[in-house]
Formats: sequence, C-alpha cells, structure tokens
Amino acid sequence: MGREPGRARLPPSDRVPVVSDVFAQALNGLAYGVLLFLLSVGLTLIFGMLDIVNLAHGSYYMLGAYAGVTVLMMTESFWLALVVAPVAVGVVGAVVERLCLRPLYRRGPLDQVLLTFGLIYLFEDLVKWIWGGRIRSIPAPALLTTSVNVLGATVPSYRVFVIVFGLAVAVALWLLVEKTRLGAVIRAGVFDSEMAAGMGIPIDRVFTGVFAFGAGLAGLSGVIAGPIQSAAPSIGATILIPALIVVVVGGLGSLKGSLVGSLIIGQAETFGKAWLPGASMLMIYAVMALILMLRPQGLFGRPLK
Amino acid sequence: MKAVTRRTFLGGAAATAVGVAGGPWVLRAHAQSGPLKVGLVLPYTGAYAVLGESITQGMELVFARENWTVAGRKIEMIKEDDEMKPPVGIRKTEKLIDSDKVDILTGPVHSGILLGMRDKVHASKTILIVSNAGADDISRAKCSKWIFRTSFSNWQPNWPMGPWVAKHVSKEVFVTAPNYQAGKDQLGAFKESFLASGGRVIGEDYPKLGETDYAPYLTKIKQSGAKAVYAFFSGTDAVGFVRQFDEFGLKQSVKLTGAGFLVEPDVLPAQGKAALGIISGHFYTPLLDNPTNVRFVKDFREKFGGKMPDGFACQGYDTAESIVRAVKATNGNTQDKEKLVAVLEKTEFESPRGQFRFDPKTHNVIQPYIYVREVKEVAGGLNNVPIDKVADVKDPGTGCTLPA
Amino acid sequence: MARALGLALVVAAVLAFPLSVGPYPVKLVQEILIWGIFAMSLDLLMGYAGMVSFGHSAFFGIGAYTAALLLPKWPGLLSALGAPALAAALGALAIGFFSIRVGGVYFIMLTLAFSQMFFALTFQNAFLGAEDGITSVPRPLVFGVRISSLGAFHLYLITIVGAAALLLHRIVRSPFGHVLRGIHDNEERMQAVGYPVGRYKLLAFVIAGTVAGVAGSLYTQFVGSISPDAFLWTTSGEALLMVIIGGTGTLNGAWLGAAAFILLQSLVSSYTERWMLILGLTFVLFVLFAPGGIVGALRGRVGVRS
Amino acid sequence: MPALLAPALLTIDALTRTFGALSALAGVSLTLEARERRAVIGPNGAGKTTLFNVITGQLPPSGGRIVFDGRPITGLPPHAVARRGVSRSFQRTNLFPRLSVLENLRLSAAAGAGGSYNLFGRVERVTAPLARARETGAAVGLAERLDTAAGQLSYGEQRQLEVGVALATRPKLLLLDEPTAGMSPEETQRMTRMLEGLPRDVTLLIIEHDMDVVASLADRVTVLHYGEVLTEGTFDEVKRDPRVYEVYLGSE
Repeated sequence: MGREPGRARLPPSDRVPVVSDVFAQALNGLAYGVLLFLLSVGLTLIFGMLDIVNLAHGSYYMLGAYAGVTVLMMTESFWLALVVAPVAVGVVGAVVERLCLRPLYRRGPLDQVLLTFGLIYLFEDLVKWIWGGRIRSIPAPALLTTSVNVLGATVPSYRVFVIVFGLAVAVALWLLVEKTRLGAVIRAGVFDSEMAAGMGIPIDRVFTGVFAFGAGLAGLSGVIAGPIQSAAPSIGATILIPALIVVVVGGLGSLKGSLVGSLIIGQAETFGKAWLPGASMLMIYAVMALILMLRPQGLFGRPLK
Repeated sequence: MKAVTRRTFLGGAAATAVGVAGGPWVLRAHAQSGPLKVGLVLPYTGAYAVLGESITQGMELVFARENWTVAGRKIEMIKEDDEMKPPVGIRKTEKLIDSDKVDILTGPVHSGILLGMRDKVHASKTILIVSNAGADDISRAKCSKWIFRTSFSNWQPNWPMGPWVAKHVSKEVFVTAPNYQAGKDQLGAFKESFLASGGRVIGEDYPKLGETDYAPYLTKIKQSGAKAVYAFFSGTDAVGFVRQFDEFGLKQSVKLTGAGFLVEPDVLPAQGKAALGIISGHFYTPLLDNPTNVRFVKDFREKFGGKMPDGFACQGYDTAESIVRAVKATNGNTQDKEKLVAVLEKTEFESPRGQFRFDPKTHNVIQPYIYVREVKEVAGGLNNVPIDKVADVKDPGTGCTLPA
Repeated sequence: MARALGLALVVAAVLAFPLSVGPYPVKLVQEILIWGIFAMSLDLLMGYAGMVSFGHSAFFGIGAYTAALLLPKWPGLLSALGAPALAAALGALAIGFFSIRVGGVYFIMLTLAFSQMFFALTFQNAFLGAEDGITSVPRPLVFGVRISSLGAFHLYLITIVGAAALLLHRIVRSPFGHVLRGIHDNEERMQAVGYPVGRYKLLAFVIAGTVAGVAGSLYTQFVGSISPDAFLWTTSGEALLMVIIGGTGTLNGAWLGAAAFILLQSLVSSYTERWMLILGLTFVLFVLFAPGGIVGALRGRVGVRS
Repeated sequence: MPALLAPALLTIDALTRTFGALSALAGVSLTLEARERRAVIGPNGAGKTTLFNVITGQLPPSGGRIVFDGRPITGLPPHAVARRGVSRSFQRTNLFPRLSVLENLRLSAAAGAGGSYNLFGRVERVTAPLARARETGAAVGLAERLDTAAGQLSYGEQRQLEVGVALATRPKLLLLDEPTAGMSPEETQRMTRMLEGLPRDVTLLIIEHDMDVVASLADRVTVLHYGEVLTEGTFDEVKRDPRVYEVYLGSE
C-alpha cells in the first residue's frame, strides 16, 4: 500500500532539514491547523453572534465524539455518524440555551460564563455515567484508511480529507454568515435585539438556533477528530484551552480570525514538535502572548472600547 | 423553572449538606473493634478510573473467595477517589490513616501521589502495598520497611526487552515516551540493556504528556530510517500514538515494540487493528496457560460480566492475596507491624503471573517472568499472545536500605 | 452583619473541632480555611473591583512553589510567608500590567491563558519536579519551634488566615475599597471624575494576588508537597465556584463556598462517584436561582447580586 | 463682561476629529474666558458632544490644540484632564446606580483630594470629601435624598445628580451636556435657577437645545454646524443671524 521505499539516512539529529522534511512537517501543520479551526469555530460563532463565552464548548465536542461512537456501533457508517451526531449535540445545545442561558440574558455576560463553567463538571460526569470511563475510538471510514504520497511526503488520506472538509466548512460558514439572508437576520438580531424584535424577527428562536448551531459545530468536530484522537471523558477539558487560545489569538467573534489563528498555531506547534522538542508545550502560549501584547483584541477582533 | 422556588431549593441544599457532613464520622466511630480495614487510594473518576476499577475488581475477587473474612475478622474495603491529583490523594491517605485507622493501605495509580504519601506512610508505620504506581525510587532511594509493591517498578517490564529487541527485531531503534518521569524511567531501563546488547539508539523523542497529534514525531521516525521503534505510552496517549503510527503507514517499514502498557486491555479495544503485530514486554497477559491464571480469567469473567482481566486486575489479585496470606499467618493480628512485615517478606504463592515473591532487599515484587507478547487476532478478538519470556526479573534496588 | 458572621465563623472553626475529634475533621477545617482565604482574595477582585479573573491560580501556584523551594533550606517565616507573598505580588504585577488593559471577556481569557502558561512551564521544568512537583516540604519554624503538630499548625494557620481576612475586610472599607466599588459600578465615570482607574485596578490585582500567594504557600505547608495542578485552570475554577456559591461581594461568603466545595469533594465522593455531577448541578442552580449565593440568600436578597 | 486682561481659561485652536471619512470636527476654534458662561448650540450631528469628548480626553483629537488654564491638555487621558479642573456631565445619565447619592458625590469629591490610595483608613473619617458631597448635594437640590441609591432616583433627580457629580470635583470649568434633556418645564426651571445660582468662579460651557435656558444662562453663544463654528456672539446677536435660522430650519 504505502510505496515509501526504505532509504538509508544519516541519524536525524546532525543533518540540516531537507526540503521534503520541511514540506512533510508543513503538511502536518496544515492538517493540525485545520483541525484546530474545526475545534474552535463553534466557540467563535457563539461568542461572535451572542456575546456568550461558552466554556462548555469542550463538552459539546466530547458529546459529539460519544454520539459518533454510538451511531457507529449501531450503523457501522462513519458518514451517518458525521450527520447524526452534530444534530444530536445541536439539540442538546438548544435545550441548554432554552433552560439555562435564556434567564441570564438580562443579567449580563458574567453569569453566562459562570453557568457554562458549571456545565463542564455536569457533562463530564454525565458522559462517564452513560458511556462509562473506557477509552473508545471512532475508526476512519473504510476508503480513508490508507496513506497517500504527496510530493514525497506520506500523509494519511484521512488527514487530507480533514484539510479539505475543514476548509469547505470555513467557506460555507463565511457564505452563510456574510452572504445569505439568514446570516443577515442573525447578525441583525444579535446587533440590536430590540430593534430586530420590533421588525418581527423572532429573537428567542434566533438565539436558540445560533447557540444550537454552534454546539452542533463543536459536535461535528468531535466526530471529525474521532479517527485521529480518541473518545474519553477527559477530552472535553483537553481541547478547551487550545480552542480558547485560537479564538483569542484570532480575535473573539471573528470567523476569519479563527481560521488564520488556528493555521498559525497549527504550524507553530508542529514546528515546535519537529525541531524544538523541549518547548513543544510552550509554543501555543508563546504565540498567544506575542500576539496579545501587540493586539489585545486579537488579529481580526473588534477593537476594544 | 420557576416551579423550583428559591426557599425549597436552598432548604433542600442545606439539609443534604448537614446530613452528609455528620454522616461518616458517626458511621466510623463505633466500628473500631473487629474488622480488618483495607484502604484503597485509587482514581474512581477521570480518564484513569478504568485502572482504579480493574485493580479494585482484582482485589474483590480474592476477598469474595474468602467470603470477606480472614482469620475470623470481617474484611472491610474503604475506597477513596484520589482523582489522580497528588493533593487529593495525600488528603485521602491521611483520612484513611488518621481517621479510619486502616490496618493495611493499598494503591495508588499515580506515581506523584505515591511519592507524595511516602513520608506520611513511613512516619506513621502504616503498611502500604503499592498496587500500581511504578516509580523506581520506591524500590530504591525512597524505599521503606513498611512499603511493599505487588505491581512493578518502571524498570522491570522494560529492562528485559533491551536484549530481546536487539536480538530478534533490530539493532537500530528509535525510542519515544511522554515527557514525564515514568516515561524517562521506562526508556532509561530499555536503553541501558539495549545498548549493552550492541544496539544503537538512532533517535529519541519525548512528546508532551496528553499529546493529541503525533504526526510531527511519526514523520521524524519515518525520516530517521529506523527499522524499529521502542515506545512507552499509556491511556489516551497510547491510543493516539498506535493509531496514528498505523495511519501514517509506518507499520510496513518499521516494527513497533514497547512496554506492555502500550497495548494493555484498557487501550487495546480502542486501538483495534492498528495494534496488530505490536510486540510488548509485560509481567502478565490473560492468555498465560498456567492453571492459576486459567481459573483467575474464568472467575473474573464470571464475576464481572465477561470483562477480560488485565495486568491491573492481576495486580489487585496479588495485593489481596498477599494481605489474606499475611493476616492468616499472624492469625488476625495486625497491631504487631514488625511481625506483619516479617510475614509479608516471606509471603509466596501461585499468582496468575507465576510464582509470586517479594524481594526481601527492596520489598518490590520479583517478576516471575517478563513475557514478550505480540498482538494477534485470537478467539476472543485482539489479545497479547505470549511468544517468549525472561525469568526472575528483580529491580536493582540501588540505594535501598529499607529504613524503619 | 457580614462582620459578625465572619467572626462567628472563625471562632466556631477553632472551638467546634477541638483536637480530640481526631485529625481528619480538623484537617478538613484547615483546608477550608486555606481555600476560603484564597477564594476571599478572588472575591476582592470579582465582588468589589468587578474584575472576573480566570487565572487566579497563577498566584496560588507561585506562592506554593516559592514556599516549596525555600522551606527545605531556610524553614523560617520569611520563606513560609514573606517570599511567597512577594513572589506572588511580582507575578500579579507582571500579569496584571498586561491584563488590566482589557476588560470583561478579554480579561477572563488573558488571565486564563497566563495561568495555563505557568502550568505548562512548571509541568516541563525538571528543577521544579516536572509533573510530580516538589514533595516532602517541611513545616516552617515559628520562633524556633517547628510547627509539625496538628494543634500548633492549627493555631498558626488561624492566626495567618485570620490576619489576611481582617486585612481584606479593612481594605474593603477603606477609601481605596470604595474607589474599587466605584470602578465596579461605572468605570467610565470614575475615569471622568479624575481617577487613574488602571492604577487602582492593578493595585487591587496585586493585593489579591499577594493574598492568593500566601494561601498557596499555606497549602504547600498543609499538604507537604505541591504539583503543577496548583496552576491549572481548574484551581481557578474551584475558587470561582466557592465565591459564587458563597456569595460575591461579601468576602465572608468565601468561607461558606469553600466549606460547601471541600465537604462535597471529600465526603460526598466517599459515598458516590457522581460527586462531580452533584457539584456541577449545585453550581448551575446557584447561578440560576441564587446569584447572591448563600450569604445573599441569608440576607434575603436572593435575586440581586450584592 | 469678563476682564479683558485676564488670560483665556480655555483656548481651542483648529480642533479636528475624523471617524474614517466622516469629519465630526472640521477645525473648531473657540476661546473661553474665566467666569464666562458659554452655550454651544447647533442641530443634531453638529459635533457638540464630540467636542466635549475631545476636550475631556474621552476621544483623542485628529488634529488641533487645546490649552486650559495656560497649559496644553490635548490628548491627555480623561482622569488627567479632570485633575486639571475640567469636569463634565453626560448627555445620557452616567452615574453609580447601586451606590447612594451621597457616595456618588463623595467619590467625585474625593477624586482630586488624594488619599484615595489609603488602604487602611476608614472612609467615614476622611471628612473633607464627605462635607463637599453634602454641600454639593444641597446645591443640586438632593439634600433629602442622600441615602437613596442613585438607580432608585426619578429621571429628573438623576439629571440633578448628574450635574452634582460633575460639580463635586470643585472644577474651574464645568462642561454640561444637555443638563435639562427630557425634563418637564418646571424641572427645567428649577435646574436653570440652580445653574444660575452656581458661583461665578465656575466657568460654564453648556450644550443646550432649549433656547429659553440658553437665553437666561449664556453670556455668549457659539453655533456649531457640520463640525465648524458657524457664528459666535451674544444670544441676541446670534438670534438675529439669518444663517442660524437657515441652519436650524433647513436641516430640521
């Protein structure tokens, strides 16, 4: 299957990185960057649209992964899981918004952030109660289990799929938010809810819809990341910090910022792992600190007051 | 939501808090006299809860066989969740020692908790039987007369694999493990014996603990041209590494070997076919054909709904077995700690892993065998099939004087 | 009313658990006192200056590690309290300088990210014991006496925690405290009438950070070891839980919040593995129905955040 | 009439402020003598509030200079401008809603008085700001409402407190942004009488739409139109100037 011939090579430590090495790692960085974008776009959307920092974002990602595992157990179809899981998580998001977040809208952002923080504890233990603590996984779809040779670098075909899928989601979201009537309605509803309500836009339903959509996106990323990472009760907390940093670096609420931010961090982390092994854990924070010193509101964020 | 009026909600919360706060001390106070109290400091929440449960089940199997009594004393197991967090683990240890006054303490999983509680256990002369954490120090510089270990020292599963890999797999190996103490201990033991057998380490990498994207490391391994990799990963790291190793098509040109934890039953199902062919060294595999193990596997699966026992369950089994035999030998007397230690030192029995003995010099288990196993498709699905073994693996115990 | 409640609670802590009850309940009270003062320092920021920080664990960790590094060599009060407080203050000055420039959600994110940076640094630093942290930290010598006995440490702890609590109570009633309340209510107008708001916020951040550093060093002395988890965002989250459940803007609410959390984590978890679910649910219900927290409810102002 | 020799208290020289393409202030120049009471009028969007925001440092200017009491304050942050003795009230009520009327005034009075970094003293013992607060409270007609939370006051009372908070800092120059906006006729009367009663050593610069208030309060009037000074003079001179009508009628 893999046509990569065994090549005699000098030990890696004492030779200059050859071009194909750099290209291979850049490809890894791109794949990881796009995955980071998928992980964080739901968070950006909910903040951008509703001014809510959804700290329970990681929990919806985890729920998506577990929903994917369940659908796969029942139907053996990855593609079905890719469709059903986000919808299921979206429904959960809608219920949470209706029951818990709606009473807090008049009380301001602090209470909403704190509520989502409480949900983290709730969801993690709920998942463990329902699915148990065992580590589970989502197998890649049959046709994407081989590895592909791209200009001399071997890359799993599933990662190529993630790159294509992620960029497609980015374009689709950009079109939805910027170009469609629905996007305009949502932006109007959020920008000035009293005015929009006055014009007959059902504000409550818009807010529930946007929150459910954001949660669904997080659930989608849970299924997409399934074949690469694994599903365990701890993964919600693990991805929260990288997702938050991508969103802060890109600029809170900016879709473009989320994409650019995740691509930068994807490359920086991969570069760190490949050539600065000791500092790999620090790369994401170094990038963040650097950008926030220069632009506190992030690359494309709305300027602060 | 308005149905839940504020008064009733707050009233309810206050009542439960008072009830809960009063509860435990009342219960513990009057049950001082007879039972043999065994404390368990293990993770019951979070990612490592699966290990905590396996170890506990292994112990329950033995105690149930003795229908929860030994030398006339009722066995009482007190389980405490350490959440894999050193401060919580230490607090729970102090509760078990000071408040519950347990006769024998067991656990933990996390080496950080073990190192954190070592001084308290030593100072209070409480007998601790380590049922998992593999920190080498506990059988070396930080050993103690009162601390025994039935699981392993990080050194034991890896040291025998050095010569075996050099001889049977390749002399050019790339080594990798997470960037934390246990990772360095395990690779250190392997490198020590591998280099001594004429092997050459042609690459070394330490991804961060909890890494989710191993692509950069796997690309480096491919580019290094190594014929084999020796790796130590556990939990979600092990699942991620093994699956991505396969995804990157490395399995064709590079043989993956490692410490047993890389493919133990807590991670093997999630790894699936990606784990096929992986060679690992460990003191146990459910497929061992000795009679004790055959009965252990049968009883375990019967009692726990067909769940296959793993190395952690075997550690639980041996911990409970040591306790039962020692307390029988002192016919129920656990006050005389010196006598209990003397008896424990001489404890010997047939364990699922083979003939179980403690090393009198370090109180660390002498592994009857470290089995070399390969992941194959067998009747019950994927499992670690033993293909070779190295006998009597004793931790060097450098710097251990068993201080009292 | 709040002062009386506070004093009564501290006295109760001393008397209700005479040492004869056995070490474990006393140790629970000691842990509640340490977490209580840590949460109270966060309440100074949140409840009075209106600055919601998600990175308060950074200073708890700095204080804890400073004590863990110094105590083995110089077991005096300087390394038990002085140095940790100073180190935490400097940390707060550095982090505060960058974080104060932004407000609201950006402030939450920045402080969260800084504390995680400290977590990553300590987790990978061999000198600080990497992921196992530093173990076997001795108790300090106070006037030449090593306070390793339970009673001695109990007294030592109550004196320091009590002093820190009184300090916070004084600050809140001082002119500076009132400026903080003004900033909380309307930062723009405070700026317009002539207050260099940034400096007051930074000073409040440093004071809260210093007290958090002391709490951290007391925690190291209490447990006898410290791990990178001290910096983890969940530590900040737990302090936040305690302030909200106790009641923001009350200072003494922190004692009740800490007691509720520790009892839930220590006692309920021995009964049921579902303690995290109960904790999460309790917190959500408090945010929804009792934003004033326990103290708010006791004072009958359940609906309004005090 | 103000003494000719006394130097101008406030000199604004070719002040500009642009928001992208829109130039809210297109070169405003204005000189204000000490003890003078000047009104600034003009249709909505003429740049009146922007002028205030730039003077008080809320908004940095795009160009031009501002000199107050002989020293430049162009681009200073709001708290520094306030410390120099310039105080302002806001068009949209901008108070401390949860704090009492007395505390609103005391905070403002204590701003310049120093001692606000005092960590340990009791706020009750710092008497100067408290006295100033009570005195200002009485001056703006809120003597009996000192203990009520600002958020609980009626709209009219809040507008009175708005002026009180600006006054409590003992300013040399008091900028009032539509102090009588939204008030009933006799509330407007009471506010106007109160402003007239203010000591003369407090120079006033008022943005006002109600021409009766302008007539009774202002010594001179400046008319702003599209970010420029259309004309300036006494109320009668300005009233007779045809361009003013055109500006008001044309753009209404």
